Amino acid sequence: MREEKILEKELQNLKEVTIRFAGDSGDGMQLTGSQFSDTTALFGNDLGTLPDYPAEIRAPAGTLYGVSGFQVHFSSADIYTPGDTPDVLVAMNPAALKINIKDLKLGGTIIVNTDSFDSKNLGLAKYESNPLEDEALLSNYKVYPVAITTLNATALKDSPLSNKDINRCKNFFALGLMYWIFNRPIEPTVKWIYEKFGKKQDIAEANEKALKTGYYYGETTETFTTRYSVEPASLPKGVYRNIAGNEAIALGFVAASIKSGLPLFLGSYPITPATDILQYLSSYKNFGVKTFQAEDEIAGITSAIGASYGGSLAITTTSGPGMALKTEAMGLAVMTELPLVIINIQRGGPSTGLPTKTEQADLFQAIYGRNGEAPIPVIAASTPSDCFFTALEAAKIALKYMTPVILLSDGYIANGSEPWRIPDPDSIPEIPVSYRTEAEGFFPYLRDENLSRPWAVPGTPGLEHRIGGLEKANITGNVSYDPDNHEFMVRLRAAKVQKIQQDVPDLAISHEQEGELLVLGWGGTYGAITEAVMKARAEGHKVSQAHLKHLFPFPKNLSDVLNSFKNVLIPELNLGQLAKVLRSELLIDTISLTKIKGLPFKSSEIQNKIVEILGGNNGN
Amino acid sequence: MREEKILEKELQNLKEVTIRFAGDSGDGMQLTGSQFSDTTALFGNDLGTLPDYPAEIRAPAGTLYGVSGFQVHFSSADIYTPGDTPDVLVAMNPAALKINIKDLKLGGTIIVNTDSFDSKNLGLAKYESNPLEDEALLSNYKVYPVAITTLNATALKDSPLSNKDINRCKNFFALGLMYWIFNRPIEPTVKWIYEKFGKKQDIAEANEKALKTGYYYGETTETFTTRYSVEPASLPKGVYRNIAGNEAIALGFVAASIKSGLPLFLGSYPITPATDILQYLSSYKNFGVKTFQAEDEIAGITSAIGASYGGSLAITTTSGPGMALKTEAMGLAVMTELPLVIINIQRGGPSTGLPTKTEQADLFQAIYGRNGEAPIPVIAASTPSDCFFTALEAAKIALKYMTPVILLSDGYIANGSEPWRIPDPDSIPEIPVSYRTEAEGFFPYLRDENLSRPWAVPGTPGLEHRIGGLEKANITGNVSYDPDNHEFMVRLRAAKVQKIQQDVPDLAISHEQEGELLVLGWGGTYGAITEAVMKARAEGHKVSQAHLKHLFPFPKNLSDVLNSFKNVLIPELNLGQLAKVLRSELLIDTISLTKIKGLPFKSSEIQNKIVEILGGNNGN
Amino acid sequence: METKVETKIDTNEIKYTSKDFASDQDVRWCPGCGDYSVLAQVQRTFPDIGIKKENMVWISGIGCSSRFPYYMNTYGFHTIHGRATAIATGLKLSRPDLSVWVATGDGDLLSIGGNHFIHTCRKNVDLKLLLFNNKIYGLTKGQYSPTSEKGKVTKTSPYGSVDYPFNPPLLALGSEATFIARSLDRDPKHLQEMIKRAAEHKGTAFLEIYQNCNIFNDGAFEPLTDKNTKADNVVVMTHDKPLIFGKNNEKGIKLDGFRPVIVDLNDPNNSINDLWIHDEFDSSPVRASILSHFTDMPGMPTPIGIFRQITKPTYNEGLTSQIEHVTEKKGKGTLKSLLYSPGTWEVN
Amino acid sequence: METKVETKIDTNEIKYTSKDFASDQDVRWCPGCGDYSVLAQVQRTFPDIGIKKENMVWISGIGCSSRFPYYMNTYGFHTIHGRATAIATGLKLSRPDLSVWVATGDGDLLSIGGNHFIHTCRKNVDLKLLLFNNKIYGLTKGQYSPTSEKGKVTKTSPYGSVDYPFNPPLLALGSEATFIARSLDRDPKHLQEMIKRAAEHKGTAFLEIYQNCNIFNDGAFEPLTDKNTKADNVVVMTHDKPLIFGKNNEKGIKLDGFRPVIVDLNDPNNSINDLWIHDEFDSSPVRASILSHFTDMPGMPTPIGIFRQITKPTYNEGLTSQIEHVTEKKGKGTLKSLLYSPGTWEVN
Ligand SMILES: Cc1ncc(C[n+]2csc(CCOP(=O)(O)OP(=O)(O)O)c2C)c(N)n1
Ligand SMILES: Cc1ncc(C[n+]2csc(CCOP(=O)(O)OP(=O)(O)O)c2C)c(N)n1
Ligand code: SF4
Ligand code: SF4
Ligand SMILES: [Mg+2]
Ligand SMILES: [Mg+2]
Repeated sequence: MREEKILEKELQNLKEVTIRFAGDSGDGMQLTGSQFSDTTALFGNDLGTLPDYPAEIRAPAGTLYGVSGFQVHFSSADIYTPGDTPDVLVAMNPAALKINIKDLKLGGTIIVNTDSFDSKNLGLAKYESNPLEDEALLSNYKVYPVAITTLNATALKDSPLSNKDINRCKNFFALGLMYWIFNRPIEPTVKWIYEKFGKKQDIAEANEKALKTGYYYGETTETFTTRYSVEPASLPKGVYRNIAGNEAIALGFVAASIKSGLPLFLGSYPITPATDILQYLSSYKNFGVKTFQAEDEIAGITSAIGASYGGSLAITTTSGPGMALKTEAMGLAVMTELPLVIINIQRGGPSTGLPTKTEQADLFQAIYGRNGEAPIPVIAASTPSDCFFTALEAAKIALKYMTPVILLSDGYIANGSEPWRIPDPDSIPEIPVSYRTEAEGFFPYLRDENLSRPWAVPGTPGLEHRIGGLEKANITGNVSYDPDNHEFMVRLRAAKVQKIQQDVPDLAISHEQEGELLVLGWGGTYGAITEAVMKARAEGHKVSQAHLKHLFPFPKNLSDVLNSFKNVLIPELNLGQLAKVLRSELLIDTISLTKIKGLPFKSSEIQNKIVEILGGNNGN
Repeated sequence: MREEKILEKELQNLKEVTIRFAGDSGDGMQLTGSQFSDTTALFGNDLGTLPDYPAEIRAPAGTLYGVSGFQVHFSSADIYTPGDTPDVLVAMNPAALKINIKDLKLGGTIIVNTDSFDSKNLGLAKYESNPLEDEALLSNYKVYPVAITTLNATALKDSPLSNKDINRCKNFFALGLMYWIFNRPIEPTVKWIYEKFGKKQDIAEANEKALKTGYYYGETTETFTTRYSVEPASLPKGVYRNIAGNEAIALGFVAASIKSGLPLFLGSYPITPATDILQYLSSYKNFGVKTFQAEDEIAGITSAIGASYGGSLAITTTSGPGMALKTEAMGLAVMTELPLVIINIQRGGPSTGLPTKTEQADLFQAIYGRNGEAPIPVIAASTPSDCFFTALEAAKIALKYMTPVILLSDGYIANGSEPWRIPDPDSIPEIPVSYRTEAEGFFPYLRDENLSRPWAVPGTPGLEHRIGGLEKANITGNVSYDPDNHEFMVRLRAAKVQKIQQDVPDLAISHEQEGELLVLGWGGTYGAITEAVMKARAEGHKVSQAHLKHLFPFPKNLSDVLNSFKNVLIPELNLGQLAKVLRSELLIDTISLTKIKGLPFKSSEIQNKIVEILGGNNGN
Repeated sequence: METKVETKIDTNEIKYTSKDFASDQDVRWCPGCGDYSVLAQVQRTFPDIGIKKENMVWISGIGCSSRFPYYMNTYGFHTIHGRATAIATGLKLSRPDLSVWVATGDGDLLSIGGNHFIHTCRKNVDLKLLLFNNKIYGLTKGQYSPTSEKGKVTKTSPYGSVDYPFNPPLLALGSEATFIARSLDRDPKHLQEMIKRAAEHKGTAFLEIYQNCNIFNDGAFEPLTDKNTKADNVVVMTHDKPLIFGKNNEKGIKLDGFRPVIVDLNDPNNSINDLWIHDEFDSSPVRASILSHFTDMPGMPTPIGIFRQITKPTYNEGLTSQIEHVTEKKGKGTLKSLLYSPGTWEVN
Repeated sequence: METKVETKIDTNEIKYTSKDFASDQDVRWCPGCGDYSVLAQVQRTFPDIGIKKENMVWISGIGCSSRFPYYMNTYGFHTIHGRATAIATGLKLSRPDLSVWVATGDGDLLSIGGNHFIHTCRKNVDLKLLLFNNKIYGLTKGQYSPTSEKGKVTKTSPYGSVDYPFNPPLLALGSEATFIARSLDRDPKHLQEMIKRAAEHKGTAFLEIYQNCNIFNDGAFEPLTDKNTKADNVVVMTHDKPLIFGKNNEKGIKLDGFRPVIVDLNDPNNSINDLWIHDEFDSSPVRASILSHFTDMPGMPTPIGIFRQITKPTYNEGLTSQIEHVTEKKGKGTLKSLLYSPGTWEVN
C-alpha cells in the first residue's frame, strides 16, 4: 500500500542539499540536526554540519536571541563545508524564520510550523505582520506551511505524557517529515530513541510515534509532491562513523595513550566550546583515563604538569579566557621541559566575547603570548576528523621533544561533524617513549640528539633530582644565575623547538606547484578554502591551495612554497594573524581575507576573493 | 691640620670613574652603593647605577652565589650608563673578588678587606690559594689590602653594640674610605644616618664613627697616596634629585593623579622587581593614594578595573609571571573600554627565570599576548627619570582613549638611578578628563572624535547602565551576538587604538637624518646605545640614533625613518622581538644585536657591532 | 546648560517601586529558572533599602546567575569568571559611597573564584554577596560544581563525582565572614527579609540562596521547597527564638553538649524552654558552626536565616580612615612636595 | 646491560639516616632562619617513615620556604607561586604510589594559592602540606602576608596594615581538611612528631609550622619559643590528655559551655578531672574550631599539636577505584573498541 503511494510522488535526484533546522533553544534543534546528520552519514552521503546556538541556555521562548540552528550539508560527492546557503529551512517559529531567512538560497524551500505564527510569537520576533502572508516571501521561496504542533499533538493524544512533554516531541515530527522528503531511513533514529530513552518507555514511544507521523505526513498529504534523493557518495571503502572535532580530539588522545603506553591525564575546567572533550574523556574510565575537573584553569594546567612530571601523557583543554589563565604555567612547562599538550578550542573574543561562536584569533597568543623567551610549538587541526590525527601529532611532538605543545582547534570544527573513515588501529604508528631509568651518567638536563632532556619520573631509584622554574644550569639542571648559562639556555630552548622542524612534513601544494595564486590556510578554514578553490578552478581559474598544520615551527619548505606564487591569499577568521606571522618569520607579504563574525567562511566569500585577485586573468 | 695632610697627597683629576662595591648579601653593599651615589649626585656629578643582587635574601656568608654588587659610574660630563667596566672594585670578601674581578678594567684598582681572606672564606669562594698573594693579580691591578673588619672593630671598641652589630658597620668604614679617595663630602651620609637610625642612637653613632674612621684612614695611612677628583658636571640649571626608575613611576602616577584630578588606585601583588612601586605608593597616603595589596595578581588587576569603573585613575604593577596571570582581565578592560595602566617591570624569563635580573623579553606578550583581537597600546620607559614621564604619558593615553595601556620598564632602569632635574610642577600639563554626567543622548558605547566612549561612573543619576565582557552592540553597549556588529566592533576597537598614533610624536633621529646606519632602541637600552653611538661617532663613524617610546601603535614616521638608512641595528635584551614586530608591521628588515644574560648591554658591545657593520667605512 | 540640570533625575524626590529597578533588557533565563525569583525579590526589596539607585552597583562573574546585573536598572558590571568579588572590592575601596552587590554562582564564587571569596570575607570588605547555589554549572550545560553532592552523575561525572562538596556557610565561617545567611528561591518573603538584612549589614554579607536549575539539576532543593515536605526539612533561624520546625511546629532542636538533637515537642517531657534559642549576634562562632553542619547530619533540617552576624570595622573604613589620619598629620600632599622630597640639590 | 642493574640503588636494603635525605645543594637561607630547623626535622623524621626515598616527592611554590625541595635528596619540584598544591594534586592522582609532600609559605599557600588550598582540603587529596608560616613575605623582602596581624608595619604597610589575618587551622576546618596540626620551628621534637603523624595520615594533612624569619619578622613567635615565656603561652594538645600548660603545669583549660576558661590548678577547688581532655579523633569538629580560635582570644595560650584528624576516603582512592570498577564492568578498553563505537557503517 505504502509503496504504491510513494511511487505516485516524484523522486528527484540531487547532487547535494543544505538544510538548516531552526527553532527555539528549547525546540531540540541540535538534536534534530544531529539525528538527521547521523542518519545521512549512515546512508552513505558525505556531509558537513554547523551547529549554531545562543550563549543562553534557554532564552525565553519565541525571542530572536533564543533561536538555535543546525545546518547540514550532504552530497553524493565529496564535500568540505556545511554549505554556504541553505536550500531548505525548517523554521519552528517566527523568530527562527526571521533570523534565518536572509541566509536562504533564493527560490529555496521553507517548511514552517504555522501553529507558532500567532500574534504573541510574531510580536516576539518583531514581525509587524504575518510573513506567511507576505507576497514577496511566497514568490521568492517555496513555502510549505505545516501545522506541526497540532499534527503532533493529535497523533499523541493517547500518550500518557503531559501536554508539555507531548509538545516537546514535535521536533521528531519535523525530523520524520524531512526524512520522508529526503528519502532517508527512519530506523536509525528509532533505534537511537530506544537507546536514549529506554528507561522512559512513554517518552520513547511518543517520540517514535511523532517521528513516524511526520514521515507519513509527507507521504500522505498533498502538500509535498516531490521527494528528493541524494545518492550515497562514492566514498573510499572502509568503516565510517560520523565524528565531531571535539570527539575526535578525545579519541586521538586516548589513541595516543594506547600507542605510547602512557596513562592519559586530563586536567581541565569546563568552558565552551572545549567542555565536550572533558566530557568525552570522563567516560573513558575503562581506558584508564584520569580526568580531573579542576577548580579553575590554572589548576587544570598545573595538575596536568604534575601528572606529566609523574610520567603521564598529560593534557589540558580550554578556550580563550582559560588559555589566558594558563599562560604562567605554560612558562613553567617550558622551563622544566615537560611534555604537555594544551588544547585551545578557539571562540569569539576578546574577553568573554562570543562564547558559542567560532574564531581563529588566538594564534598570536599561542605563538607569542608568554613572558620571557618561551617557545612552544603550535599545531592546528583543520577538520573534525583531522582533530584525531592532530591530537596524535601533538602527543608525539610533546613526548619526543619533552615540550609543551599548543593544539589549536575552533568552535566550528569542534562542534561540526563529518563522516570519518575509521583508520585501522594497527595502522596508527606506535609513539615510542621511554623513561630514564639508568642512574649512571644521568643528568636531568643532559640532551639527546633531538636536544630533549631525559624523562626521569619519581619512583625511579637513583635518579632523585630537583627541577623548577628558575633558570637551569645546562646539563645538571641546578639553579643557575650565571649570565652566560642563561643566554645559552634561552638559545637552547629555542633551538630545541626549532628542531621539531625536522619532523614537520613539507607543505604540500594542491594543484599547480607554482603560479599566480596560492590560497594558504590554517585550521578550520580548510573546508571552505577547498571548496572555494575547487569551484574557482571549475570556472577555469588557476589557483592552488595549501594548508598549514604546523604554525610554529613552520615546515622547512614554506618560504619556497610561498615564493613560487605571485600572490598568496590567506583567509583567516581574525584580523590577519597568520599573515603577520609570515611577514615576521619569512618577510613575505600576502593578501589577507579576514572575517570576524563568529561564523566560518562561506566558500563563496573566498571564491569571490580568488576571482577578484585573478581578475579576468585565469592564471594562464 | 687635616687640610694640610690632604695637600700632601696627590689630587688627580678624572673625567669619569666607575666603582663597583661587592660583598656578601649581608654586607650592606646596596646601601653603601646608594649612599655613595646620592652623595655623588649631590656633589653635582652626572651618574648611573647598577645594583645587582642575588635571588636569595641572604645566602650563607661567603658563598659565591651570595655576592651582592652595586656599580656606580660618575662623571663631570653627561653619562648614560653605569659604566661598562669598573675602574675600582671594593671587595669585602674573597667571593666578591672572585665573581667581580673578571669585569674590572685591566690595571684597575682593587680595595679588599683582607680580614675576610681566611681559609674558610677562601674555601667558600673556591679559591685554592690566596689570590692576594697571586703575582698575576698584583701585577695586573693596583691592589690595596685593608683590614677593614679589624680597623672597624678597633674604632668601635667602646660602642655598646654587640660584636655582631659592630661588624655590621664595616660597610660604612669602606664607604668613608671611598669618600676620601674620591674626594666627596661625608656630611650627607652622616645626616642620612641620623635620619634613618635616629631612634637607635647607639647604632647611629657607631655608623657615623665607622664612616669617619674610614675617611680618616684614607687620609692618614700611607697606603693611599693619590686622591681623585671628578669635578661636578655642568648640568643644566635646576633643582636635582637622584631617582630610580620605580620611584619615578610612583611619582609619575601621583603627578598624573594630581594633574587629572582623579584619585589614584593601585591594585598589586608584590613581585620582584616591581614591588618598589607598591611600596612607594603605599606611603603617599596624604596624596589620597589608595593601595590595595591584593591576594594575587588577578585580584591586583581586577580590583584596579573595579576602581577604574568607579572613576579612579587605576593602575596595576607586576613583572613577567604576574603579567601572565593578568592576561584574561586585560581582555575585559579592552572589551569594556575602561582606562587602566598595566605596568610590567620586566625581568629574566621564562617562568620564574632570573627574578632579580633584567631583560626585555616581554614585548611580544605586551603586543600580542591575549586571546581574541584585543589591542592594547604599549609604551616603554628608557631611563630611570624617563619613567616619570612615561607614567604620565600612559595615564594620558588611558584616560583620553578609554583604554588599558601597557607600560614596560625593566629591572635595570627600575633599580638603577640617575640625577634628575626636577621639572617645574606647573610645567607639567593638566590631563583633561571628564566623567559623563549628562543623561540626554547618553549611550555607553557612543563615541567621541577619538573613538572614545563616555566614562559614566556609578553614582551619576540618570546614567545607570550595564557593561561586561560579552561583545557589545555599537552605541548602546547592549550584549550583541550579531555577526556584523562583532566584526564592526573588533575593527572599531582596533581603529581606536590605532588612532592614538595621532598623539604619538614623530620619532626623532639624533645626528644625521639619513645615511648608512641607524641604531634603533626601545626601553632600558637607551643609555648604552647613546654612549655607544657617541663613542663610535667620536671615532669618526657616521651613525645615527633613535629610540622608541611608543611600541604600539608606532610613530607615524617610523617607516620613513627606517627607510632613510641603509642599515638599522636593533640592540635588544631578548631574541630580537622588536625586530620581528617591525618586520610584521612594516615589512622592514633590520640587524639584531641580542643579549640575554640578565644584564644590560655594555656600550662597548653595541659600539663594536656598529663598527663591525660600518666596517672600515666611516659612513662617508 | 539648563537642559543638563533638567535631565538629571533627582532621586531624592522619588519613592521607588520594584519596577524602578527593572532594566529595559529582556530576561534571558530558562523559563522556570529559580533565578527569576531572586531577581523579583531583589527588585521588591530594593525600594525599601533607601539608597538611590544610581548609587547601587551590581557586579557579577560568569554563569547564568551572573547575568543578573543586566536586569537591574542600577549600575552593573558583568565581568569575568570568578573575579566579581575582586572587582567589587576595587570599586568599593575606591568608592565607599556606593552600595556594591555581587551576584554569583556556585562555580563562579566557589570554584574559580574561591580565593577572592575567602579573602573578601577575611578583609571584611563591605560587599553584599548573593550566591545563587544551584549545585551545578548551569551556563556550561550541566557539569558538577563544588557544591554538588558526592556521587552526582553529570556530564563530566558519568559514573558519579568523587568530590566532596564545600559547605558554603562553613567556608565563610572559616574565612571569618561577619554576616552569613541562607535562603531559598521559593520562599519569597524569607528571601526578601534576608536581602534586606544583608543590605543593612556593614561588612561582607554572604547570603547563600538555594536556587533551582530546572534544566540541569531540577528538584535539587525540592524537599526544602515542596509544600508537603518543606516544614519537616527546613528550620528557620530567627533571632531570640527557639529552633522549631515540623508541620505543626512539633519538633524542636536542643543542644546536647555540642550535639544538636531533635526533640518531639508533643512529648510532655520536652519543654520549649530547653530548646536552642538562636542568637544571630552570638559573640562565639561555635553555634554558627554547628548550624552549618546540620546539612551533613542525616535527619537534621536545613537551616535558613542568619547563621551569625557580627560587627567589626570594614576594610574600606580602615583604608579610608588611615588616609584621613595620615593626611591630617602630614597635610595634603602637593605636586611640589611630592617632587621636591628630601635629597635634592641645586645646580646654578 | 649489567651495569644498568648495578647502578640501581636498591633501597630495600638500605636503612636510611637523616643524611640520606640531604641533597648535594648548599642551603641558601639566611643564617638563623627557622627554615633550617624544619629541614633538619624533616630529614630526621623521614628515615622513620619507612618509604623509599625515590618514592617521595617534594613540591613547592615560590618563596624562601619553597626552596625546600632543593635540599631534600628525594624527587623535588620547585614550581610557581601558589600552585604547589594543584601540581601535587595532579601528581598524586596520576601516581598514587608516591608520597607527595608540599612545602609552602603563608603567601604561597594562603595568598595567591588560597583557592587550591581550600579545594585540596575539600577533596581530601592525599597530600602532606607543610605551611612555613612566618607571617611575612620573606623572599620579596618583607611585605605583610595574609597571616600578618592587623596593624603590622611593613614595607607595603608603612602606616600599619588594615587587613585582618587568616586563622589557618580555622580556614582548613572551613574547608573540611581531615588532618589539621600546628608546630613550632624551635620545638624540634614536637615538630618531628607532627611530621611523622602527618605522614601517617591518609588524606590531606595540613601542618602549620610557626617559623621565624629573622630578617623581616624577627621574634614574631618569640613568646611561644623563648624558654622563659613558652610554657605560659603554649598549650600542647595531646590525645586523651587534659589541656595543661604553665611553667609548673599549673594551668588547665576547661570548657564552660563553648567558652574555654583557664583554671588555676594550684587552687584546690579546681580538679584536673574537670579539664578539657583533648580528643584528636573527635567526630565533631566543634572542639577543633574552639581550639583554633584560641589565638584570637586574649590570654589564651597558643595550641600546638593535632587539632583534629578524621578518616574518610581520599580523592585519589575515589578516582582509582572508580576506574577499577568501570574497567571491571566494561572490560579494559582497546583501540579497536574505542574507534569502532556505536554508529559506524561500512562502505564497500
Ligand atoms: C575563565 C573562564 N573559565 C570558564 C568559563 C566557562 N564558564 C562559564 S560559567 C561557568 C560555571 C557556571 O556555573 P555557576 O557559577 O554555578 O553559575 P550558574 O550558571 O550555575 O548560575 C563556567 C565554567 C568562563 N567563562 N571563563
Ligand atoms: C606569580 C608570582 N607572583 C609573585 C611572585 C613574587 N613572590 C615570590 S615569593 C612571594 C611571597 C613569599 O612569601 P611566602 O609564601 O610567605 O614565603 P616566604 O618567603 O615567607 O617563605 C612573592 C609575592 C612570584 N614569584 N610569582
Ligand atoms: S540552565 Fe539552569 S540556572 Fe541556567 S538559566 Fe537555565 S534553569 Fe537557570
Ligand atoms: S628572608 Fe626570612 S624566611 Fe627568607 S631565608 Fe631569610 S630569614 Fe628565612
Ligand atoms: Mg551554579
Ligand atoms: Mg612567609
